[in-house]
Amino acid sequence: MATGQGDTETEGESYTRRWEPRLERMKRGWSRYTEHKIGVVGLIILGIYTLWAIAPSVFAPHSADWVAYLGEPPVQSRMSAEQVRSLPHPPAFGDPFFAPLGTNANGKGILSLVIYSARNAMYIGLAAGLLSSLVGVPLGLISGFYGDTWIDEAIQRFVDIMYGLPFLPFLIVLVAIRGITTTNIIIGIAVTSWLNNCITIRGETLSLKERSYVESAKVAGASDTRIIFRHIMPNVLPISFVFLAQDAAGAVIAQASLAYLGLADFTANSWGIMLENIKSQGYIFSAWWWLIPPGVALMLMAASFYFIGFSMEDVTNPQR
Amino acid sequence: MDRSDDREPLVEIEGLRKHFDQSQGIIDTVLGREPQPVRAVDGVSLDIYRGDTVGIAGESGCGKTTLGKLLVKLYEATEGSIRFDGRDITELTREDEREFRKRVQMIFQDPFESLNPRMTVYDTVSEPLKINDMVGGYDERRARVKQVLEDVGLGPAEVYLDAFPDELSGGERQRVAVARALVVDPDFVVCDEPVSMLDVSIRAGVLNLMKDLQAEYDLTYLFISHDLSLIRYMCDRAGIMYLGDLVEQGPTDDVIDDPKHPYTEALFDAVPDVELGAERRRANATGEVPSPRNPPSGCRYHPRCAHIIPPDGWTGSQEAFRRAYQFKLRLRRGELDAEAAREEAGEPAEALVEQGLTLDVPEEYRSEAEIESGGHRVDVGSLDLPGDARRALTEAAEAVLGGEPDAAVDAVDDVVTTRCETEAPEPLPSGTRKVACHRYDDDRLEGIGTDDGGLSAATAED
Amino acid sequence: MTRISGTYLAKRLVVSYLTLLVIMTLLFVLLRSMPGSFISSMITSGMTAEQIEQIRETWGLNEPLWKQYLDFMINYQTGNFGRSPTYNAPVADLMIRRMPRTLILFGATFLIGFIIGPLVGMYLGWWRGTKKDKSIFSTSLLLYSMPSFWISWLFIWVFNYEFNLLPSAYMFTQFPEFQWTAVTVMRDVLYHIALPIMSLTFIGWVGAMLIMRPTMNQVTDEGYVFLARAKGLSERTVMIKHAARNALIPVATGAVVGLAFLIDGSIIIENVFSWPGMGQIIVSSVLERDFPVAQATFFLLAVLVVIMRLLTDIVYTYLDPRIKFGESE
Amino acid sequence: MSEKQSGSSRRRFLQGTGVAAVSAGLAGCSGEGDSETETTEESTPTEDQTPTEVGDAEDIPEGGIFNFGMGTAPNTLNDLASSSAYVGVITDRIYESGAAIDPVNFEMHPNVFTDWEAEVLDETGETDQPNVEIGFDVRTDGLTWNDGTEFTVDDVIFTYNYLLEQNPGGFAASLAPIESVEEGDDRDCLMTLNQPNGTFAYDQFGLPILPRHRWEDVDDYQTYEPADTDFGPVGLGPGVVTQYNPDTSVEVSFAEREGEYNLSDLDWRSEVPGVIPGGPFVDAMRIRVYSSQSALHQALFEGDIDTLYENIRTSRIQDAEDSDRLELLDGFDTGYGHYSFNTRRTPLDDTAFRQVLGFAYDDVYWTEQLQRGYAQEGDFVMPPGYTAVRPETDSDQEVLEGSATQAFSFRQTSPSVPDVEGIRSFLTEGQIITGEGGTYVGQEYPGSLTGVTAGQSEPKHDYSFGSVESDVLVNADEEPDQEIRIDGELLTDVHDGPLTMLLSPAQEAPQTAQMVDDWISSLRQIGIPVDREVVSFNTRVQRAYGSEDFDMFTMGWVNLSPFATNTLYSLHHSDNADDHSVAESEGDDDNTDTLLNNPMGYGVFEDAGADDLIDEARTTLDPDERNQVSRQAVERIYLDFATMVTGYEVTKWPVNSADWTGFVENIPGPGSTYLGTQILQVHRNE
Repeated sequence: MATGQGDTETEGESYTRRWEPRLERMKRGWSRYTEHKIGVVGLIILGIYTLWAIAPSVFAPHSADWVAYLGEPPVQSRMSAEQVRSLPHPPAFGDPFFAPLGTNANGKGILSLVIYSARNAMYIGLAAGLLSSLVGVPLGLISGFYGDTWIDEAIQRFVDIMYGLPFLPFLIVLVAIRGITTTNIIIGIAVTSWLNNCITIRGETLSLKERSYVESAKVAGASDTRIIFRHIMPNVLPISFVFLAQDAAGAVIAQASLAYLGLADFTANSWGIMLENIKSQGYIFSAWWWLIPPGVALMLMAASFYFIGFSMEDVTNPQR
Repeated sequence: MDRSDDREPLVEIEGLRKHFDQSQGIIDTVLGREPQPVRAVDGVSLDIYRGDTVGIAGESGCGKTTLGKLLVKLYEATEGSIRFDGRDITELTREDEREFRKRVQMIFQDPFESLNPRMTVYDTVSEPLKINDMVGGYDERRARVKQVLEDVGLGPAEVYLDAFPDELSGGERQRVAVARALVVDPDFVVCDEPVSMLDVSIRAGVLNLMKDLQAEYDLTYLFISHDLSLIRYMCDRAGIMYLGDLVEQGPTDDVIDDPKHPYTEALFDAVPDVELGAERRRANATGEVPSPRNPPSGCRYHPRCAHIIPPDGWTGSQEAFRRAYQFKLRLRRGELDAEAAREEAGEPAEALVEQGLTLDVPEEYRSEAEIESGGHRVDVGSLDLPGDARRALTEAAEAVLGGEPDAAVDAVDDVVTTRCETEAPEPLPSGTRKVACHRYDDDRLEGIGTDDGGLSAATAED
Repeated sequence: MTRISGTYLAKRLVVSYLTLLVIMTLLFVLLRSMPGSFISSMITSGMTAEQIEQIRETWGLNEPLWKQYLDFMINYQTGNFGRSPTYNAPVADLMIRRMPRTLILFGATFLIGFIIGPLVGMYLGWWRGTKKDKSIFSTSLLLYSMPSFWISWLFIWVFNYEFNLLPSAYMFTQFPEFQWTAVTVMRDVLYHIALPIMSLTFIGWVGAMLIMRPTMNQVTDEGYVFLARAKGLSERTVMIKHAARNALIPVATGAVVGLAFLIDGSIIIENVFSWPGMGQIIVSSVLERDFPVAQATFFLLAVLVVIMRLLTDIVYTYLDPRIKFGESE
Repeated sequence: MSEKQSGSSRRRFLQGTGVAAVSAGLAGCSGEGDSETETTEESTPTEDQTPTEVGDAEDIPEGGIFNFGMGTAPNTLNDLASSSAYVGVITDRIYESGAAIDPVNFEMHPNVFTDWEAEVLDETGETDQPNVEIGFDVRTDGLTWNDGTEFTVDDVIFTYNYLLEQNPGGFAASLAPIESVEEGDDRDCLMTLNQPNGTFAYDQFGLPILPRHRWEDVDDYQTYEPADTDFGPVGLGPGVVTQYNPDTSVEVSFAEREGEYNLSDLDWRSEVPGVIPGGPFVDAMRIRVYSSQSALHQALFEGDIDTLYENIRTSRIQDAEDSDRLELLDGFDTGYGHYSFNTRRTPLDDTAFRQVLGFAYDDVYWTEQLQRGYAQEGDFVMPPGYTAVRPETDSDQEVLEGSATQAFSFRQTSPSVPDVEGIRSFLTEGQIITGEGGTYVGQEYPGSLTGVTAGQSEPKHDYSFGSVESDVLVNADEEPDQEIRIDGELLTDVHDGPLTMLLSPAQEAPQTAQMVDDWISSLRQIGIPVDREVVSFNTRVQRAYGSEDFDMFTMGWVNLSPFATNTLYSLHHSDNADDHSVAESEGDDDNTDTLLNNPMGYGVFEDAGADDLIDEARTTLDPDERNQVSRQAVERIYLDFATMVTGYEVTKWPVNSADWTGFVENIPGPGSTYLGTQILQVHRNE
């Protein structure tokens, strides 16, 4: 009808024109995000961890199998009794070996272990966060969309019940039933942490579905699916990303707590296990170079998730 | 009347009811508790003719928005029927429903809420086209959207197409909302307070636009508003809603210039600017709107009504009856303050009667004694209260003071009765309109009653 | 001002009770799905089949599972928690002994956390976006990210190992030589509880702050705050008297979340500080498959959570008269 | 070895949390101090039957409170119902038994019973063994219950009959042979056993004597809680429980004991080197319970406690040595750590294959690196401290050091690198260490010490090596170049999946986990598909001892009998193994979920077992002869290699030597098994 104005455009142009505004919008969102310094800091930290996780060998001074005095495997010799007794060794810079954060009681370099453990923490954090979002968001959406029906009631009662099961002990039981592997820990964390997602998403959905744009879509004949996916979901997703970030942080800390209680896969390189080792081997008060780095690494990873999460909340929340 | 004769009604509403169930928990179900629904729309009948603009007015909470949403099938009616273009919309086939969705649209009150913040103007406006598969390709659709945007005054459309709602002003948003409604070229549009959230300065623009579009798109409007001046400006016909029902409907000018139903009257009293220069008054109605969960019996307006009808044998004045009825209501609700009465000087029963006979109305309708006492007492002597009524009241007051509320109610029940309380009035034609009020029962049957000289507004002329 | 209606309360109580029943069922199923049984440590080489059967009978393991389940559900209705095989004592005694200790730790932490948290949250919410807010907020997030056992170690290191200022174990002096008076006992407990509480609250207050900050920020935009300001009241008065009161509501509901944090925290903290409460046994009872004890601890914690949820709802109504429960609008 | 089981007449679990950190440098070493001491006649008591006044005791300063720390709470004071070693710390101060063992020479001495005599009867009971009648006298003079009640012979008869009736799980093994206990004519009491038992003084006389006036009314011992009674547990011991907060602290007072206690004054005590008669000298022993090893050690170094249960953890040894206040006492293990193999499963049914598993175990890595020298290399199923039953006795070889004990030591090409080729050819050439001398994988073996040979003389299977095919090895970091074939088939086909090692979560034993890793790595390099499964202690107990559903698992034993026979019988005799071969065909009478102590199934099959030797040792009354047979059994078990002894702990027991003295050193389990001896003689420094 209105093409009479003579703007003949090619497929490609029309495609770019359709997407340009979205890109523009993302750019604006990004610039709003970058107003939050902690968000940027969080991204930078997470970025470093991501690099560590992808290519630890580039950043770590040694491999995770490196052993003080003996070097990289394959090792053809043994430590002398004296050498063994010098472990855990405080930071050393070339004499008798290079280990900037010292070693643990087995002669592994702390810095290398810290860097190699990033992958495990990233994996647990993101997987558990994603998984709990995957459970919590759809349930919250369904519960909210069918608010005040038996579906909603059933889901909410279920949430109530899950709230009654304390998180950490419940996790211990789950891990005890399913065995101590990283996967099971992730599943356990996800099973216990989707509740908050579900409740918040439900509340949000309840209020969104009363918005008149949803009603006007209904008037136009939109189906339930279209309303959920086109109208409610996009408005809920930002919050669920916030929750994903917070869940990821919670998962990283929960994994450490499990490790402290001896319920983590000890063969994995992980900060929690490093801390558990310093406890079980009894060097808490005598090897600060072993005690501090894994804790700080853990703290920074959890914090970076929180930083990103809360900055995103500010960005997605139009309040301010 | 003349218009309705030569045209088929586009929308026919008959006995429409919509009750919202309070959410029923498992426990309630188990215990078998009766739900007590909110009667949002309760027995509305209305015909809307093609090309008309019908206004629905009423206080907030009277059910007018629910009525609007029922008309566009956002809600399913509990009872009654809506026929659109001759078809009952509750029994549409899938195909018919599609057709219906194209022909009926709605414009919502709050433009800040009615546009999805994550969709561009283009996405929003084109959505009904997409859903209903109305226009072929992307380019065609885009052209259609542009045209409608320009029609609603958002030109050049290019500027707006890719904008997000939060980049637009309220007026622009509402124009987008209008465009979305019109993009499918509908026949019937429900406008739910379309300008109430807009700045006064831009209201006129939007309203005029809607008027223009009515002609251009050949639209029929249902215009919902609490603002009577808007109704008057926009609508050919108007309906007044009270507690889920239409109490009066007819040509706008007639309804506004000559309100027949006491509620309409009170409503217009409440609006100072209906007639510029007219004396500003407040509604002569007592109390507040009752809960739609438990509406009064009979005429729903009767507890507040200034023209409540005395029983046949009533020898006193209508005002005296109105006050006596208030006494009875207070008695039933247990609102009579025996303590306060005891503290008053004089006979406590007397004081209680005086207290019970007060009217909770704006100052200009109060008696002198009431004004003096700050609304706590009336001078019983100055009231034209029949003797038996007076005795019954005193007896009741004594019973209350004696701690026997049931006996008190019994004492007045027989004396202070009214048809308004027991019989629900039917909306009966009265001149150019339909009015649901017992005062016009007689009017239709045997002419206007003679005993209602107490009416403050102009009486019905035919 | 509507208060909670009786029927609403009754309804909530019934729902809470049903919820507990389901939780118990879930508990039973979960615990019994764990491999192994406490009986392992009781059966020894050379025991005859009858002896083993007898042990099973003593501990009720010879019954079919559904019977065990029924017994469990019914016994709990009458407050009979059974007998612990590992402690060789009625579980109820164990709980009565340990529950108060945990509640002291809970209570103190809760109190401190929910005083500091909302106060800081109030301050940050009020001054949202300022430098102060940003630095304090990001610092508190850092604290929030610390594993509780790790921060406990750091505290023990500093306050006990290095400077020997505070004890790192027990709730009070074992074998005390001082006179047992209310004052000395109180002082002794305070002395011992200092480090555990420091460790828990160091992280714990952030939770309450996180809830308070945004709501506080929200109420600053509300009309009544504007009005109060317009009246010429001082910032402080407006902040505390007008804004904070209303912002407290979500904090009250957030208390349930805080409780969850406390339960997790206390498990860790009790283990670190030899605090003889529930947190210590909940882990060991699961690991040792001491079902009666595990069931009871889980159950009591669940009761605590359910009661807290109920209480917060009630507090909610009192804080905000606009909210009515079980009342039609 | 974080978790251990005790193999003595009482089975006691050290609960999961207790780190049994191995300790003590090899310096000052094992068995040397008293290795010449032979285990002497213990069935007949030494002459002295009456307490004597000990002159020394008068010079010993009395009084003071000895503070003791533990990392696990004693959950009950019911000695019968509990199998916890931590309960024993308290109840062993309360209860006494008929005979006592001295920790230096491992002789049995009179205690509550003054003397005894055993006679083998002609008649046989239900078993085919001849019955034995033991007459013994009871010390009633100068001994009262700790609540002041008079002690009578009747209490003893009551005790045995009560125990026989109730049959508490922990005592089942010792009670099983007892036919009856009744009043005697010549002797105070007569005990009838249904079979000869050379070590009855240790086994049957080791049961606690219970006061009739307390236990008479206890219908079910399992639910009785002495802590709930007004006095607490009543026994013949020197202590009374005066404060009991099981979660945090317990006080056992010696000063407040009612009535007389004279068992520490017995003459034999003054004749045992290092043992001081006349105790206890302290007023009380106060026990504090900590929730973690860190807290426990922290308390030790802060001076809150004078010593702790069992051992100091390795990481604090240096701190203890640097401390002016603390002294580390040397001691020995009373058990051993082991990896055990399920001989019911192919290829673990073949001795040759099992021996290869030993070749891959890097002992030096374990003792020197992971345990920092505070562990000894393992070989026999008797710890080095129990010299009388070690095969080295009566030979020229030093304990632990001789080459005959090195038959299965780690075979390496260079330090810590397994000799893959050598080990592979051991298998492919069909070699097996039978007890004959020879060179095996490049290492000399002089032949067995006692002359026994392994049950198998040649391998059961034909081994070869081919391309790597099983998933475990294909994906292994070790990247082996070849994989083993058993009778031409892949191990994963023969065995239905790779061999699986069960081990505990590394929470308190990271070293064990590391060692298993290293071992598995070596095996994979050889081409043997092995995997690992982490399961909790309880699960492992159930899987291994209950249902025998395992390939290999790791655990440890403590508190083994120094007289070997009982231990050998319960841990390595086929009587204590489920025979799963029967399960498939006839009923499962022989297969129970009972926790039998021989999960390996050792002795169930003809080609690996020491049943005959163990049976012989058990019924041999002559101690010398018995020990000799025991030594043979021990070496046979070694050669058959159903269980691989991975090491013994070197115990370093920390004590506050600034304030206290009088401890015995160089005994097994100075801070655990023989803690009683220490408590009886600890006293203040001058």
